[in-house]
Amino acid sequence: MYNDVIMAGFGGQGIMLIGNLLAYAAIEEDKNVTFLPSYGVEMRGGTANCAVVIDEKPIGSPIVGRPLSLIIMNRPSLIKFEPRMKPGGVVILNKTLVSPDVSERDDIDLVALDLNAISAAGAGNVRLANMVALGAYVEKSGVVAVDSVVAALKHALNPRYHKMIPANRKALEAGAAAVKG
Amino acid sequence: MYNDVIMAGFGGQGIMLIGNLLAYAAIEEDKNVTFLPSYGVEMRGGTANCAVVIDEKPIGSPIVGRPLSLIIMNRPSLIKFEPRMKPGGVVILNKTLVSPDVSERDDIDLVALDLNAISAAGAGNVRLANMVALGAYVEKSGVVAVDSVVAALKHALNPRYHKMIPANRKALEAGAAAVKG
Amino acid sequence: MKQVFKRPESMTAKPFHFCPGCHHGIVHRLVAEALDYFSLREKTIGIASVGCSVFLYDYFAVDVIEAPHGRAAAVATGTKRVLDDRIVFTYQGDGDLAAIGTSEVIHAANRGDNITVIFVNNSIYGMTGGQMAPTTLLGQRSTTSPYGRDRNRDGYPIKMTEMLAALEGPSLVSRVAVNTPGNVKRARKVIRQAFQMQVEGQGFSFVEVLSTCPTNWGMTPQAANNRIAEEMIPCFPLATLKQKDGNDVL
Amino acid sequence: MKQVFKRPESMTAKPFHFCPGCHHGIVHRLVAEALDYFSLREKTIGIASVGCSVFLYDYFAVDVIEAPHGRAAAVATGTKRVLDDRIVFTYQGDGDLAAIGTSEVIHAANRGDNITVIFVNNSIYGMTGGQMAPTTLLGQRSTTSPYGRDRNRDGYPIKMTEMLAALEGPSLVSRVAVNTPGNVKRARKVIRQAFQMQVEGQGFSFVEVLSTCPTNWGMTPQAANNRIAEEMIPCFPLATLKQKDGNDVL
Amino acid sequence: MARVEIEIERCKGCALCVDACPEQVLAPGNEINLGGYQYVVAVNPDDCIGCCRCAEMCPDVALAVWR
Amino acid sequence: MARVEIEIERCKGCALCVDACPEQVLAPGNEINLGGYQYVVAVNPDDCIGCCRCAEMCPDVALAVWR
Amino acid sequence: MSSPKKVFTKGNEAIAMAAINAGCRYYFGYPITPQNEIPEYMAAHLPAAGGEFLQAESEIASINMLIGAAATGARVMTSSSGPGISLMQEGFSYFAGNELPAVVVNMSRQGPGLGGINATQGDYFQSVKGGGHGDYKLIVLAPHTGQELYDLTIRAFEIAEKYRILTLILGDAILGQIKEPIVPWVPEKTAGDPDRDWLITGAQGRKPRLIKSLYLADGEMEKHNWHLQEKYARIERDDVMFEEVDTDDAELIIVAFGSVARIGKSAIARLREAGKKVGLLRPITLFPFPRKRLRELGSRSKKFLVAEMNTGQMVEDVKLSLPGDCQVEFYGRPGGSVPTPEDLFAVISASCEKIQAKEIV
Amino acid sequence: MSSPKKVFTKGNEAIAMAAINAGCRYYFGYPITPQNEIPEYMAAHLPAAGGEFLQAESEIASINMLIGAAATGARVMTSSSGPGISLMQEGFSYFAGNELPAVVVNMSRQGPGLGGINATQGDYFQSVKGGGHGDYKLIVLAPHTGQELYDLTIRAFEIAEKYRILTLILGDAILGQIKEPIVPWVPEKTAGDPDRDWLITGAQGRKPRLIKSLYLADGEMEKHNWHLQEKYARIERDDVMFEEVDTDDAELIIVAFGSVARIGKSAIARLREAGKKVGLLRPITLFPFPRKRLRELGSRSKKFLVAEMNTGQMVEDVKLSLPGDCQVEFYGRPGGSVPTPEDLFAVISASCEKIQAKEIV
Ligand SMILES: Cc1ncc(C[n+]2csc(CCOP(=O)(O)OP(=O)(O)O)c2C)c(N)n1
Ligand SMILES: Cc1ncc(C[n+]2csc(CCOP(=O)(O)OP(=O)(O)O)c2C)c(N)n1
Ligand code: SF4
Ligand code: SF4
Ligand code: SF4
Ligand code: SF4
Ligand code: SF4
Ligand code: SF4
Ligand SMILES: [Mg+2]
Ligand SMILES: [Mg+2]
Repeated sequence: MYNDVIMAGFGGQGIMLIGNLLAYAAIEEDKNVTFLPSYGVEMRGGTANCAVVIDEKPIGSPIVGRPLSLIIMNRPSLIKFEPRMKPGGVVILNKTLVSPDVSERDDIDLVALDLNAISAAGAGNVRLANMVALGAYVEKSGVVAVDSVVAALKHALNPRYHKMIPANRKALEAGAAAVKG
Repeated sequence: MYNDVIMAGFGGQGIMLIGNLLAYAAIEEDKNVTFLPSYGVEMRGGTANCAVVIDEKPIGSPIVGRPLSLIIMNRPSLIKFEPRMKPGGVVILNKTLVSPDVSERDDIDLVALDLNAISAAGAGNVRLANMVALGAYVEKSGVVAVDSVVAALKHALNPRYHKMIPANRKALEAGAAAVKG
Repeated sequence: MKQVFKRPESMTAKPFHFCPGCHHGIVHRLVAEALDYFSLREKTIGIASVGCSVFLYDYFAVDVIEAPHGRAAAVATGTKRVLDDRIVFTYQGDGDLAAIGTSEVIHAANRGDNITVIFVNNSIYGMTGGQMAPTTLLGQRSTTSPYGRDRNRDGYPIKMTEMLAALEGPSLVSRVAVNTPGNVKRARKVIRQAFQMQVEGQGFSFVEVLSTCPTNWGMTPQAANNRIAEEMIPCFPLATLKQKDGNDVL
Repeated sequence: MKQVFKRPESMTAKPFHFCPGCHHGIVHRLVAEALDYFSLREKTIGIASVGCSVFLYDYFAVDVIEAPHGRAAAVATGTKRVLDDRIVFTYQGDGDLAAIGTSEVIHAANRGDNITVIFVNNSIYGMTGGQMAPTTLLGQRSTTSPYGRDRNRDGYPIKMTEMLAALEGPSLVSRVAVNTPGNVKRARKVIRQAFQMQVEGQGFSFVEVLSTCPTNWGMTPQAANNRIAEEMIPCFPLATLKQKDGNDVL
Repeated sequence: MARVEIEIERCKGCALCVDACPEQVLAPGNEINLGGYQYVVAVNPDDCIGCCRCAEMCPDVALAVWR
Repeated sequence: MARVEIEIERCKGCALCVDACPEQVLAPGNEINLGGYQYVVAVNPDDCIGCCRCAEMCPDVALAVWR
Repeated sequence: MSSPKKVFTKGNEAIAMAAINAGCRYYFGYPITPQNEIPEYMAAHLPAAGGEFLQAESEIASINMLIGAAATGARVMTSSSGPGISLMQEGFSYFAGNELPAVVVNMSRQGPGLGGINATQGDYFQSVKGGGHGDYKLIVLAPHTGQELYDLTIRAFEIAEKYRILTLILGDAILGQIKEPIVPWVPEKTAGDPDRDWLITGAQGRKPRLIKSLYLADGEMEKHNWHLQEKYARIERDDVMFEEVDTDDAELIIVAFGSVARIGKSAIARLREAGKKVGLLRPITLFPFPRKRLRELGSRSKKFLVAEMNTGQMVEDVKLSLPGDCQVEFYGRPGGSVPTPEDLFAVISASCEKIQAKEIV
Repeated sequence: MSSPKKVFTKGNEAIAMAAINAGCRYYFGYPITPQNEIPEYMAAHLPAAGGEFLQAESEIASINMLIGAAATGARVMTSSSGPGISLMQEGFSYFAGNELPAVVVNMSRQGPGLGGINATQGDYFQSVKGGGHGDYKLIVLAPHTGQELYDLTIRAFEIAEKYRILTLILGDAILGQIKEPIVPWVPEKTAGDPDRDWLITGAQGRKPRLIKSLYLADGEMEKHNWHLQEKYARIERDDVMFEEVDTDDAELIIVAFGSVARIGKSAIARLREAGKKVGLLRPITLFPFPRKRLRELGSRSKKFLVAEMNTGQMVEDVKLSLPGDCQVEFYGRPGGSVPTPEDLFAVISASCEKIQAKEIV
């Protein structure tokens, strides 16, 4: 089934990493996928975003005009992307940095999570908020299995950080757990 | 009446000067005229040529594909331009350097003159062969009056050489005389 | 108490877009201070180059022309030839000035064009993401010299200051750094001199400023700052290599 | 009797198109002699530039690539990087090398590209009919400096040899002249050295040859020849400014 | 009698000022500003001697000094 | 026992060789070659010492020397 | 062929990878966004492949180094974008005059001027009409997916060599920056024939050779020009590439290339679901342009919509190709504003409405 | 206006003279044949006019000096040919993005590559389609006589200023080198309005100003592009120039510009004498192209012959302009081979024969 998501936040919040990871997870499941990062001057000034499209069929547009889902890690990103969402879409919101009150849409499914706290609690490390967010999104959307994401970690992570795979896995699972209930 | 001429020879034989002079003479007579020199790399390797078109009506093409007349100062120029001539055209040929035997056309009017000798005799100066040739051409073709050419000398010659005007005049007249008989 | 340090008036209030710890900000400030010092703001025209400093116009309260990559010196020449009573300066990175713009700066210098060139050498292409510059140090890794700059393949860090000093045209050719408060003070003085030369009509003035790029060097701001003293200055010695005195002026 | 002077074998029989007395012909011959000396003809690739020497290929019995105006050094770099066991040389005028091609020659030199550059400085644009070159002398008239080169407007005769000598890349940087039989002999030696450097893999070698352009100087061949000693050499001193010895080779 | 002032929204937390200060007046803070940067704070404001070393080194013109 | 030979069609009459010859062997001629140039001639061929100074200076490689 | 394993690859890297697998061993280039991953990949991987990556001091140096290297017969490449490609126009013209083969990638950015780096197609004219001086053509390939970037890069080297021509791969920031799974492969021939009779290698045991574009004798340059035109005519006859989607019964045919065509495919799929008879012609070679195929299509379908990320460039070639009685509409988004599938859906729907309205009348 | 005295002047000098009389006081340029008389004249005469001639170190420096000078509002100019114009393409694109006025002369030479310097029209595409990156236009003027070189140079300065656009004068070696009598004149306004609100002069007593072409905010660059297009549309509406000869009853209309049109006039005069109904449309502005007028002519005359000194460039714009039922033939001579009046007479006659043959059938 067709699915798309835009992920956005500050540079340094690991946006590109979880975008890539999701793409690798789709490949694990033999799905088609495109990953389109923001680039160049857009990257200066500290913001970053990417669009991931997953489908069983060949992918037409890798550009996502009206996203089905968002992972939002900071305030400017919510302001920029929320208005473009399709009605009924899912937003995973980093409540640690952005108050849900900033949201202006009532026709979407806003999932506000204290990502830092969940990360600290679930993975023993406050810096895996991005993985928590991805875990939550994957669980909520069902676009791929959380296990596929975990299996994809070894492709998406630089071998230097493979020793961090267990912690990442825990963060992903903590994110999934946070939206399961 | 429409008239055109191509003048050609070695660099240094004063081709451009007589081309210009003829043009100024046409202006003296209030005719339209275009002067188109060869240029650039063509000039290296020592050859030079120009085309002059004179008409009472506005001049269309300044390019002369099939010349009505030629002033030919050296051998390569005869070989290059003679074949393009219109039948019946006039060629003033510098016999001092080119034997008339080089000519291959019998449908043209070949006027072979020992320009250096005429120049020496008429103007007391072997270096005015170009003026002799122009005088001969003007007389023969009637395109402008020889007097107009003489009058134009002050425009065409650098003021530094104005003291040479009398000698040039003599050379022009000697050329005209040579074809008059 | 009196305010002893504040933002220069030739500078706007807009915060810089530069990365944390990037020396571009210090150099911007020093140039603005020099304009303030001689009260030049209202008669100055800045020529922005393409590189991380492309947004010059956001930060300087002066008229600005954005030059194509590498061509700032030629653009400055064009402007100055028409408006010879205005102050014209370029602000260029090492990719901009020492690679694609080599010819333009050398000929502006050789003509002795009465402009001021501020050359920010951070030994890397900052804006485009960390490629090798002509000033990249031997052995330095960059995205296009992933195994380190190799002198057999890539040649040597190019010394623009030394080369320009070999010409007769320039009035001032100097290299400074801004890695310590002391060096900042010295740089301030030289940059001020550079503009003074132009005000006095002495011709082309050129200041190379050794600068950091923590982002593309892959270093913390402090480590990057330390690298200036440890690696950059040994390769690019600080010195004023050429300075005309008043007598040289026609 | 034995023939003690004849046309070098690296040269074709075709007569030059140069104007009477033009030094280009002498320089052509010296380059051909150097190729003969090291038996390089069959492994040499010449890069022709745009200027009066554009017809290089008519006179040298070697493979030739015609470069766009000013870009001979870059073309040579491309060729040499692929065929590093061949001998690659460029032959460029002062408009070609010191104006439009400034950047290309400087960066080839700075990279230490293992090529030989013959730079014929006749202080004028010959082929295009006598316009001012960057090397035109102060006060010299040309079709684009009809009142004489003015240092305030046009700057100074540019000294490529001095500038290149300020770089670390080159192995040989020298300026010679061919205005007397003695100078021709010295020039022969330096040009030979330049090719030797390349044969030995020592990197970039550069020879500037002061040269006449009787046609565009508006002088007889003899007067032009005399001008070399009287005006050109005083401005562009003959010297080898840089020469690596074998120990510098890696 | 000297004082340093930090313009919080200009500060990028690079800490070049921290290293430059001879009196350890400044230190990295814990708060994040709107740009997402952990800005610097004056931990020993009263020790400031107004030498401006911090401001000279600040790439973001985030510091003002009174003396 | 030396000899200089002039390749007439290469000579452009620049006379640089004339100035270079220590023995006044060469001089501008009166004839014109196919290129239109007044080529140089050996007026004192027997004085040639084979020093090659003429040939070194000839921009048109029009001279050959035997010794 | 290597194994058909998929690798998740950025578009720019797909090009670089394909180039190396096609036998390209020399790369000369100057950084510019959004194509820096090409030189960066080359810098990292060419040494191990026995080749050489050289960062030039400028785009002008790059294209001229390419001339020097191409003349030896080696497979060589450079890449750039917008302003950098403009600076290469003199070099492109020399490549054409010299008849040298090489591959150049233009991951275009917005113009005019410094512009920005979002995806755009404003360089169509420059690419196909010749931005340099004189009458000449490049072969211009316009991929639309990561896999096609890979495949066409290999094709680019082959066709450049076949015709001694400069082949341009025209992409944009989307294609350069997108990551998707691709299947790399290695072509059979990864080097040109070493015996080609024009290679500059040093005149050992043979007559000297010459690469030049200066022709001065009377009529010589005209002859050279007609010789080039004859070559271009052969290319137009033999090497046109295009893709068609649902054109068989289409009442409206969209003509689009590159990223717009890809986005258009999404829109068309949805329009077909909604029962609209729309199809797509996607030129893969912009020169040679699929003129013949368009003429054929135009004898049946009478309505065409050209969609480009510019203010209307390829639309001229479409009009020149179609029979006089076809209607051609244009939808353009210049300056880096990328049309979304929704945008295209709306625009195409509007065109369809008009057709139906006309049919009812 | 000065007195209508005729001066016998070389084409290139006519341009330079007109430029100075139009108020141009700054010239930056680099030598190249066949246009060197322009810089040479400027070098000789600008100082006395209180201006400055500067020989740049390259064409790239020239066009960028022009940017710096044009930004001050001064009337400025450069000139070059073929390869030099190609090198300016990045600069042209910046001029368009920056919206700066200036005049550039291209006395074109043959391409591709180094080519030669005989007259040619191979740079039509480069001039009118935009050889640089991005969507932009120059105004392109195509004079055909010495007097027109003079007149259009003055026009070029005025129209460049009117639209803040770069205006290109496209000539060739014939036009540059020809000498003929012309009547010089001085226009009324020889300087731009010093109060234009974009001039870069130093921010004295006003807000700082900025000349740039970088637009990064979402949609800003698209807006800028449409703004430029809107300007180009105004130019197409208001500033088309062309000349017609004997088109009223023409069964065959020749379309030609510059030197070819002039040579064509000779041929047409002779054809009319021979009773052939032929006419000439000569576009004077190549952009804006006389599209509307061609469409009108095409509703009556059905046969057109486009003659160019290239392999077929303007012919595309002619086809795009004419109604679908017109027949368009092409006669081309690339690479510096100039058609003589006799050549054109023959070609046009042959076309006429075909028309008559058809009529008889
Ligand atoms: C003609 C052209 N080529 C390349 C670029 C891409 N480009 C933009 S900035 C830059 C180099 C930046 O490096 P530098 O000049 O050192 O400035 P920094 O960012 O390091 O301050 C390059 C190559 C361009 N904009 N235009
Ligand atoms: C891009 C470009 N610009 C300009 C020219 C015209 N041009 C040809 S040769 C030349 C300069 C010749 O002078 P120089 O290099 O000194 O050589 P010389 O003829 O004096 O030996 C110029 C400007 C050109 N061919 N290409
Ligand atoms: S990339 Fe480097 S040079 Fe650019 S702003 Fe960041 S630190 Fe400074
Ligand atoms: S123009 Fe000058 S440089 Fe050229 S061949 Fe003649 S004398 Fe030599
Ligand atoms: S002014 Fe001096 S003492 Fe005060 S904070 Fe700054 S560096 Fe420290
Ligand atoms: S130097 Fe400036 S930007 Fe850096 S931490 Fe200190 S105040 Fe903040
Ligand atoms: S070889 Fe010597 S002596 Fe003989 S002609 Fe030549 S210069 Fe004179
Ligand atoms: S130097 Fe050579 S070309 Fe000149 S006159 Fe002597 S032989 Fe002839
Ligand atoms: Mg830098
Ligand atoms: Mg020269």
